[in-house]
Amino acid sequence: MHEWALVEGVIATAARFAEENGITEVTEVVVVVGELQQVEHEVLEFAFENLKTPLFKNARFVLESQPARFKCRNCGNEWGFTSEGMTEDVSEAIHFVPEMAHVYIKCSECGSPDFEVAEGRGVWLATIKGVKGDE
Amino acid sequence: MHEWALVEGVIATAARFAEENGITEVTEVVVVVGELQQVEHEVLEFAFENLKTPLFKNARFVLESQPARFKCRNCGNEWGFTSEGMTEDVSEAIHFVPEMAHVYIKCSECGSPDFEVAEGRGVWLATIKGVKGDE
Amino acid sequence: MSDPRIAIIEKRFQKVRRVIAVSSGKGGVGKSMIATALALSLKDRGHSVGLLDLDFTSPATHVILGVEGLYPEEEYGIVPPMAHGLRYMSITHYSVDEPTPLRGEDVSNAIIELLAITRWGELDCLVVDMPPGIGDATLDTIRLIPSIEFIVATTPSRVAFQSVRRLLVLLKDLRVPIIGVCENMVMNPGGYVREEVERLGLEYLASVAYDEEVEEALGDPEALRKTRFYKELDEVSRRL
Amino acid sequence: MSDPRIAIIEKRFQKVRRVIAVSSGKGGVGKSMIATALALSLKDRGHSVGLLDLDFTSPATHVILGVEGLYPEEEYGIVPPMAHGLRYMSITHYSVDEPTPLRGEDVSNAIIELLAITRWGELDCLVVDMPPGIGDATLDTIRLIPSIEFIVATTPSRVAFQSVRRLLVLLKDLRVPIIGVCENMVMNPGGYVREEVERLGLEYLASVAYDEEVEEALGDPEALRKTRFYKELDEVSRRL
Ligand SMILES: Nc1ncnc2c1ncn2[C@@H]1O[C@H](COP(=O)(O)OP(=O)(O)O)[C@@H](O)[C@H]1O
Ligand SMILES: Nc1ncnc2c1ncn2[C@@H]1O[C@H](COP(=O)(O)OP(=O)(O)O)[C@@H](O)[C@H]1O
Ligand SMILES: [Mg+2]
Ligand SMILES: [Mg+2]
Ligand SMILES: [Mg+2]
Ligand SMILES: [Mg+2]
Ligand code: NI
Ligand code: NI
Ligand SMILES: [Zn+2]
Ligand SMILES: [Zn+2]
Repeated sequence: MHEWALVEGVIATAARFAEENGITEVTEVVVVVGELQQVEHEVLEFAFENLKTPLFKNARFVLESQPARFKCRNCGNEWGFTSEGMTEDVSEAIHFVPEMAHVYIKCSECGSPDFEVAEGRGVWLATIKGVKGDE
Repeated sequence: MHEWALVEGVIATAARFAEENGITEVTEVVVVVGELQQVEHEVLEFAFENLKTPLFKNARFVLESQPARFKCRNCGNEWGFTSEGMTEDVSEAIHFVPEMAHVYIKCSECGSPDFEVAEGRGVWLATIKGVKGDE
Repeated sequence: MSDPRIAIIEKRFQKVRRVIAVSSGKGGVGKSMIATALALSLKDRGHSVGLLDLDFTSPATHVILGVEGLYPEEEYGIVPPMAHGLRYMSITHYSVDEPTPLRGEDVSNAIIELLAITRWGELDCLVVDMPPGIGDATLDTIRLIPSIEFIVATTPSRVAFQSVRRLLVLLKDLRVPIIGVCENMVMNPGGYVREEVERLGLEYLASVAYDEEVEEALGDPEALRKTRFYKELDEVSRRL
Repeated sequence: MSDPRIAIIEKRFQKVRRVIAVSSGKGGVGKSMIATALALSLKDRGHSVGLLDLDFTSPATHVILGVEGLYPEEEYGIVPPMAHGLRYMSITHYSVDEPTPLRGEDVSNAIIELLAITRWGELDCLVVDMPPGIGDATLDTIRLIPSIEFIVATTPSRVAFQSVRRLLVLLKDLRVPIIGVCENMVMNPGGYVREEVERLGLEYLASVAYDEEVEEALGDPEALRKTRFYKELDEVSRRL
């Protein structure tokens, strides 16, 4: 349910963008959902339906998944995310604060926690489409 | 003259890359020189001529300037670098450690030192070209 | 296109009347002790108070409060658990006692995440325990938390105050409100810190004595309340 | 394509026999005092010694050494100036006493720059004064400085040792050599720190007493050499 908080952010950001660009009706909002944070797409969609303001009345809410990619700063190794073998506590910690990955995940080659989350960290507003007031 | 230290790095990095890729003769090294660090192109060239190993015997040493661009994290303002009005001490400090920019330069809009050096920080090895041993 | 978390942070602080960061250029000057004591004494005075520990690599407020196994509730965001009457948020809810090797970029990201998803509800005051120095955490709280105010802690040592002076100059340059400077662990009162602070045009809030009982009281707010340290901080909180 | 500075760092340390980082999970435990005293006493013992201050947001060694206006020479890189017989490198050569608001990324970049361009020459030992916590500076020195070893400082306080334990666990996990733990500012000897350190399989290097004279000796290495503090550190350096 902290997905609601993230969707509130998406709507606030999209609304601000719309206002700054004279968009009076949003037709599409594309959100990239990074795998690391393990958010539920259904919950995001449900939250969007419930939180949307009239500006988004006819907006399509598109979710695109992005796999998480880690790149080790120590040895250069790149690898992906799997929640296999993770306890529920750990998985939850990463769900709320994806940076907890550095506490619980180590480089699969050299064991270092000093890696970059190159892709797929969390929720990201990719594009919005809409109709301008004077169109 | 600390340009020599940077060129040592360029040569070591290019040599490592050549070795890893089976390159036995380097024909071109392109180095991007960020404006912020204010390094002398002539000194870089002179250092390259003096430090180059046989691997670089016939290599062209190409320097490309990149203007420095700052982007304020506080207000979003983007602006460029000018050493105008800077004392020699400050200019030297930034020459040696470009991060000193955050000590001596402020956002031209809001006065914040919390800006990103989006481009043009320092010396960067862009590309190398060469001939493979088996060619 | 953009980070959807930033735009929602302001709303999260809509019903938080004051945000007070306890900060210092220097480590080990008592930021966490002061932040915790201030939060508790504001609460004792009948205010609704939150405590946010932003020192991710050396969190201390959970040790001072003596809490363990707390966990936020997930409800349209996350709702911080209560600890001794405070709405209490700390990375240790998630990291427990594991090392948290975070680069600045990660610290920044984690702070933005916490500020975006934490629902403080209605608070008279949120006290923020800061990490030492002038890095990502300091720059982000200044940038992101609306109308944050600073209390800056120092010890009487010249080494400490040198760093603290740097922070004070920066906050002044940025026009961030500074409530004042709290000198802590004073053994011989009457040093030069008050003078230096007043020369900067800032308020010297208190000279808090070195108090042996503080160590004994770690983990036990009831014992902490009985110390001289707490009484001196209570006097500061009374004047806030 | 790539950062040309990384590849040259190893060469810069070719003639440096030992690199010892003085570190701690916690701020204000005496890292800078210990690093400076160790460097001076190794030098007094006839070794050639360097001192590198990597605590960019609260540098302290220049205050402890009492040096000002030093400037590195530019000569095929930069050559650190001498300070009281030590090859001495600090960001304050460039920032003087201005605030240095650096994010982690900047800290990392500045460390890489310094490591790449500084020519230490031949040294028996380089002592590195680290910032507190487990952030960019700690991760980069581990990653970039060949065969670096750690001395970890703590105070007797449980709040400090909690953070220090996290750092020790991390260093152990990463198989970084730990020379041992130095307990500092001890007022009542015989606490639990030695026990905890030995339980981790690590060496407890010394119990260094709280010494009022340290503050008086700031800025004056001659005075520092006469303190009990210095003598206790000298004993540690003798065994290195
Ligand atoms: N007034 C005081 N008297 C005695 N000890 C104190 C006092 N204030 C803080 N301490 C102790 O000093 C150490 C550092 O305090 P802490 O609050 O963790 O500092 P910081 O958050 O600035 O790193 C802790 O061991 C703490 O218990
Ligand atoms: N053994 C000691 N006795 C008394 N004061 C000390 C001792 N060690 C350090 N100090 C003082 O404690 C403070 C913190 O020391 P410092 O070396 O700056 O710590 P750090 O580098 O860990 O932040 C300084 O004011 C210093 O003078
Ligand atoms: Mg603290
Ligand atoms: Mg554990
Ligand atoms: Mg220090
Ligand atoms: Mg000045
Ligand atoms: Ni959730
Ligand atoms: Ni130069
Ligand atoms: Zn690795
Ligand atoms: Zn700005």
